[in-house]
Amino acid sequence: MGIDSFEFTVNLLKMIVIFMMMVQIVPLLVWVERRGSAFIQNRLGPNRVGPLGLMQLLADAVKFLTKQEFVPGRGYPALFYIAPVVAMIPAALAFGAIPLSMPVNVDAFDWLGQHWGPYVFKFQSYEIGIGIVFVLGVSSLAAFGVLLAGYGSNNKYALFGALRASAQTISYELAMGLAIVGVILLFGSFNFADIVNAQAAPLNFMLAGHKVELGFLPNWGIFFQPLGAVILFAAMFAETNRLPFDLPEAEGELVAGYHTEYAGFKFNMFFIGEYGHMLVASALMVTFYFGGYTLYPFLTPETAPKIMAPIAAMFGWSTTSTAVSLLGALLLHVVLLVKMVIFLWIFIHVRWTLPRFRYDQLMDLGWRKMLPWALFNTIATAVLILVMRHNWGA
Amino acid sequence: MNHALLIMTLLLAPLLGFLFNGFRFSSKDAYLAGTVATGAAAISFFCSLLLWKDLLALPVESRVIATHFFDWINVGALNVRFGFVVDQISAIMILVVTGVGSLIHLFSVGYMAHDERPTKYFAYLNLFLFNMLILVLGDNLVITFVGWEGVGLCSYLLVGFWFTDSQKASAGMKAFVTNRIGDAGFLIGMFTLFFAFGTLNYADLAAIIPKVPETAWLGTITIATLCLFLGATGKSAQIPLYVWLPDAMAGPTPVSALIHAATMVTAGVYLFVRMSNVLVMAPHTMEVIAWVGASTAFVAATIGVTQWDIKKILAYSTVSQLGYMFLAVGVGAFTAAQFHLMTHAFFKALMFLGSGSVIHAMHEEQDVRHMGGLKKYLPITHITFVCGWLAIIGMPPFAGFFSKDEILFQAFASPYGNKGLWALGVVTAGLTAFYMTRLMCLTFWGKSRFGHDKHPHESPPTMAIPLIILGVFSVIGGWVGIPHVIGGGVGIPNILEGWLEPVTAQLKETEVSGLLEWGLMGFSVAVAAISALIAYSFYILSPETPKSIAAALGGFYDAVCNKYYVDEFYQGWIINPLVEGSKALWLYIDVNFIDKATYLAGDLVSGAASFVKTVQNGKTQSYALYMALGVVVVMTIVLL
Amino acid sequence: MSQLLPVIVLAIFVIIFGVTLLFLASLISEKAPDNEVQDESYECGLPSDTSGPTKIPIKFYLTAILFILFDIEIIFMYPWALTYNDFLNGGAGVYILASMGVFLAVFVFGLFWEIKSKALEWE
Amino acid sequence: MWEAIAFYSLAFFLVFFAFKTITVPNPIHAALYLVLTMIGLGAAFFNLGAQFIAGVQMIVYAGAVMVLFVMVLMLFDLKAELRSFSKGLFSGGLKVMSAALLAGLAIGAANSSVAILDTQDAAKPTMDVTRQLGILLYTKYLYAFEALGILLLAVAVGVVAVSRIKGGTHAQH
Amino acid sequence: MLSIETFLHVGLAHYIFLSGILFSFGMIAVLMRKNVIVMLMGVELMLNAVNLSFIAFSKESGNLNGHIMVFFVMTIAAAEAGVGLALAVAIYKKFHEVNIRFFEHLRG
Repeated sequence: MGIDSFEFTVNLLKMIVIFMMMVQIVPLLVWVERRGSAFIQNRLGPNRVGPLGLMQLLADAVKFLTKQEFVPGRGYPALFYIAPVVAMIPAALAFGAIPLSMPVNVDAFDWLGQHWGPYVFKFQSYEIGIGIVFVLGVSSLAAFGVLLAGYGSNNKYALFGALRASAQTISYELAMGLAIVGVILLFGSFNFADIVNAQAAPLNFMLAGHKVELGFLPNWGIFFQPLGAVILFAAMFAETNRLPFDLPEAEGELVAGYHTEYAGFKFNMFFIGEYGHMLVASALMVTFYFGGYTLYPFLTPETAPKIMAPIAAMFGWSTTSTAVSLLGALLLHVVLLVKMVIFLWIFIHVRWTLPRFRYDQLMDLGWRKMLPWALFNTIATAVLILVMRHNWGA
Repeated sequence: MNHALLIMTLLLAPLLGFLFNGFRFSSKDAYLAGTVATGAAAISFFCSLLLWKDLLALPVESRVIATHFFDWINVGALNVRFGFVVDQISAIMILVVTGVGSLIHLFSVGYMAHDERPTKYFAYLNLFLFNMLILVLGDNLVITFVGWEGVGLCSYLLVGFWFTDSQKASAGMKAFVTNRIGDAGFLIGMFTLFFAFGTLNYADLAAIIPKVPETAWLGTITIATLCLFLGATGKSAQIPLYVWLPDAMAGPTPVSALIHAATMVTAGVYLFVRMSNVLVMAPHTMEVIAWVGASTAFVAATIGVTQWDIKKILAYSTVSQLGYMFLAVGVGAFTAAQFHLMTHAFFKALMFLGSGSVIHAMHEEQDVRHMGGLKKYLPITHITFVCGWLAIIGMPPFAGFFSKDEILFQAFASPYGNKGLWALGVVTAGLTAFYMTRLMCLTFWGKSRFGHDKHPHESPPTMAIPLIILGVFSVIGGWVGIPHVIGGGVGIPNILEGWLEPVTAQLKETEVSGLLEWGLMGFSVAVAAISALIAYSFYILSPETPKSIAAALGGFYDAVCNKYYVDEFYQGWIINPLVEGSKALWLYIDVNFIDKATYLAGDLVSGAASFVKTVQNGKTQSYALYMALGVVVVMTIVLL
Repeated sequence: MSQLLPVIVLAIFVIIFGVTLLFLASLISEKAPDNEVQDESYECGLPSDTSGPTKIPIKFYLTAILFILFDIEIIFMYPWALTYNDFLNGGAGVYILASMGVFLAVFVFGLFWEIKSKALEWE
Repeated sequence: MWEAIAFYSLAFFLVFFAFKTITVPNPIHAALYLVLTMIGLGAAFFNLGAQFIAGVQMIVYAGAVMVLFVMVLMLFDLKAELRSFSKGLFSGGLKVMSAALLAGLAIGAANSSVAILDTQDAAKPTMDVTRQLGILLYTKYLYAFEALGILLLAVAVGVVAVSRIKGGTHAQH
Repeated sequence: MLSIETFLHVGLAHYIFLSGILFSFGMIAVLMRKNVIVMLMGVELMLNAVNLSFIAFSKESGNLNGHIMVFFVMTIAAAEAGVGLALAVAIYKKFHEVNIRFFEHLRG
């Protein structure tokens, strides 16, 4: 283990901070969702507690904590308790693997009478070589939280909700996986960082063996994979069990789906899981198709430090690379956040505008429309790459 | 192009066609199926053309394209290669088979258009083509036998193609069983050859056998060749096993044309031409073959005179023409046999297809008594049929003339031949001319004898085109073998003879004067012409005469009419005794001894098993346990 | 290991986080009075009838099984997609495309067979 | 040192979960323990440098196969079995014994084969493992790969056929 | 021989040993559990144990054939699980029972 205590501590803190960020975003999103829905439906929404009802979040938290503790009589208490925790894990782990900004270079310094050699801290909980596969693998565990909940609370609505949820999740995983194949074909890497860096460049592609560069556009995946992007985004809706794909909790038929029996903080944890999935989804969308934390030509890992350098000087900090790269990383992180927020808003907006599918329509869409289209997208991508790279005797 | 690849394509094209149609056999789309099947046949034909071209390119003494895909059987001394050889003989054969085959496929598209199982039909047809090619190309007896059986199977399937009619189904059965008898002979012959010479490869046999001349009066080679000849009689419908062929007419007419006239039935002849070098070592066999051939030719011709079913007539004429071929083989005129095989393929296929066209036009009417005067309804069919007719009765310069006269001349002049054979041949030629003319008169000429409910119509082009092509060939097909006495003067070579010379056994030419040859030729032509005229006068000018003659002949005529009661004879003296005898055996021997013995064995085993049985308690997991223990044991052994 | 450790740590942390929250909740919240009615599984107020095994359409399992199969086929495409460019640079583009083409042909056939055989239809 | 700690903790969890898997009476709990075992194995693969395989393990086994298992068990809605093991003391003992023996032999065989194993080309792969895996898979093992495609097709068809037994694909509707 | 080094220096043998143990567990499940589904799980366990040894060997010998094998084994295992469970569901529909004792008709 080539890491010393300082690095270890920083990594640990980083991890916890990122996770907490995810957890804290949930109440915010809830608030946004409620306000947004109100705004869409021409209501006021929560506006009593605190300014703009922002304190509503705390109130909710307190309410959740003080909710009556309840375990269904005939259920399996153990599973019933585990389920919410399990529901949180996949989102958290997946979110941890996605780079939120460029790595921060910390150069050597002396502290506590000890020499701490230069470090490079990734701006993410951990970097896994096979990033995409890891994220897919982890998020494929999401089905279990739901199934456990459904089975733990021995209740037919819950069970049905759970089955529906898992069935729909796995059905859309296929389309999702295939759409991602297109991305991998494009960038030829499993690693998020590589993908993002590849997008921090002018739009370029091979044409008949010659490299074509369009400087005015960033090299974003969306320009190569429009169909894939659409499919992935739609699949993400299904993955997160949100409208218009929220059949598992179709009040009309299933009361509240797999968390019928849940209340209080256990219920809240499912929320955390769901919103965590939303975060992951939007982060993935941004990373795959919209340049991740970069915004060529303005903000790239190269330019960001240069931009931040004067600011660092302004604050009178040492313009050593540490502070600069930290500020630059933060700047890029903001870029990512902005992009993600846009997608989160789309999530919310769609939820409050589109009607719900019928379950057969849902499955129909997943298996018989999106899967073939995703397949087509993959083949087309492969063939196009081959054809365009081949120089026809030119 | 690579020869192995070429041969593979040649073989695989029909096979693939068969698979394609076979897997969608329930489809009713005759045109798709027919197109595919015909295409496959055409591809093979093209391949064989290419092969032939390559063969021409080779020097004369080494004109053979041999390829062997893999060693098929390799047991002790027996080493059977899955090999194929294209030499002068098989080249002609594959050209004929695939050429005539594709034409007949084409014809079938029109003919089977309204059948209810066209796809199955075409699948069978392609399968037959595949097997026939295997038979022809095989470079050893075993491969040939594979094809031999295969074509037998296809013939069975196709003869009984309309199996819903029990009579037709049984006709197929008859064909199959009769062939089995012959096949037994073939097998025994093969075994004998292998036993004696340790190889079944044609080339090796041809190389070895001439070195070991037959000493005994009835030596190995004679026995072997006789057995093979038994097989040939089965496949090629010779006495005593010819009975299946007329019944085989139950199948669709194109099948009769392809299998029972042009290709399969000539397999026997081909076999002996292929093995000519072996055969000449067995003079007795050749004598037998010659006489059997000649008598078959004669008998079949006599029967043919009395038949009323158009296809039956053609069937008997086929039998008798095959007789001619065997006659040629018997007198050592292998070239002539091959030659006649080829021409016969042309004109007999033509006539069968013509008859098919007639039957098609007459709405499945086959009795010539209800035809007549079709000339004006079916012009194309009529013209082409005339070509076939002139060819078969041996009018110069039609194809049949050259081949048949070659045979007759050899029968007269070759060291193996003699006057008797020749006389029989000439009489048969006369009879042939007679009954073919009769057929023409009853079918096409004279006044029409069918009811006014029938409106004959010329066949569609898919059926007409093959007729025309075959018609052309039955005119010019014979010109490849113009004898020296005719062609020599004006410098036309006998192409075929020169072509086949290196591969067939050559007998020392007995010097005969050209005058004699001219004489024989003229005589046979005269005989044919005269009998044709007689027939014409009988059936057109004075239709009463035949009846009176028939009445005059009385019993004999009935006998002939009923095919000399051969079928009844077989039924009564061979089949029934066999059945009865086996019944007796079953009732006595089987029940009393064999069954008892088997029961005893069974009891012993079950008694022994009764206590081992406890192991097999039907519990899955116990079985798994046994397996695990077994693995444990094995691994222990491996490790220690 | 150096790569895997943080993942495990995070997972453990999340679990601890969740458990503590549950624990807190159970401390703070009022205890549930044990009455029969509340222990009934909630069915919109109707008297519950969770008697006998819950009947579930076979569809779910069929879907799951088919998912597994197709999922694996997709997994097989990941290394392909990863190495596609390498093969292209190696000049074996047509080869790799064809080799996956055959696989995809089977895949597509299977997919459309399933669609045709109504195995994927819910109503 | 770290390696050892990592390995032993991992091994402990693996063995523990596997043991629970085969001993707990309630099949659903067994399935859940098996999920944990699978994840642990994924971690082990990851440790051994087979990152992609580890990912596949997560996706295919933990994510797909075990979900299927759990769903099926939910269909059966089984309560804990009173006697979850097949009876028969002698045969039971024999079974355990044979299993242990087989495992021991396997270990022995493997260890003895370690010697034969050529470790001279144990040099660290230059390209990352997954790429090499892909290249190997689509060149050397291409035919096996295609054959697997066919196999999966066959299974897909067969599964539908089986699920049509008695009452078609909708048992209760 | 059995020094502390042997334990601390984790090598191929350790993984082989681990996989052996897992394999035997899976086998015991197959041999002794009555529930068909659990037996299937046992099979999966056995397969995975083998996979582990494959990967270990592959790392030891530095070539990737082991990985490929594991890949294939996983595929086939998944297919096997699919078919097995489909059959189990069919059987359950027929017998309403997953205890293997109830549908062992292997006795000749």
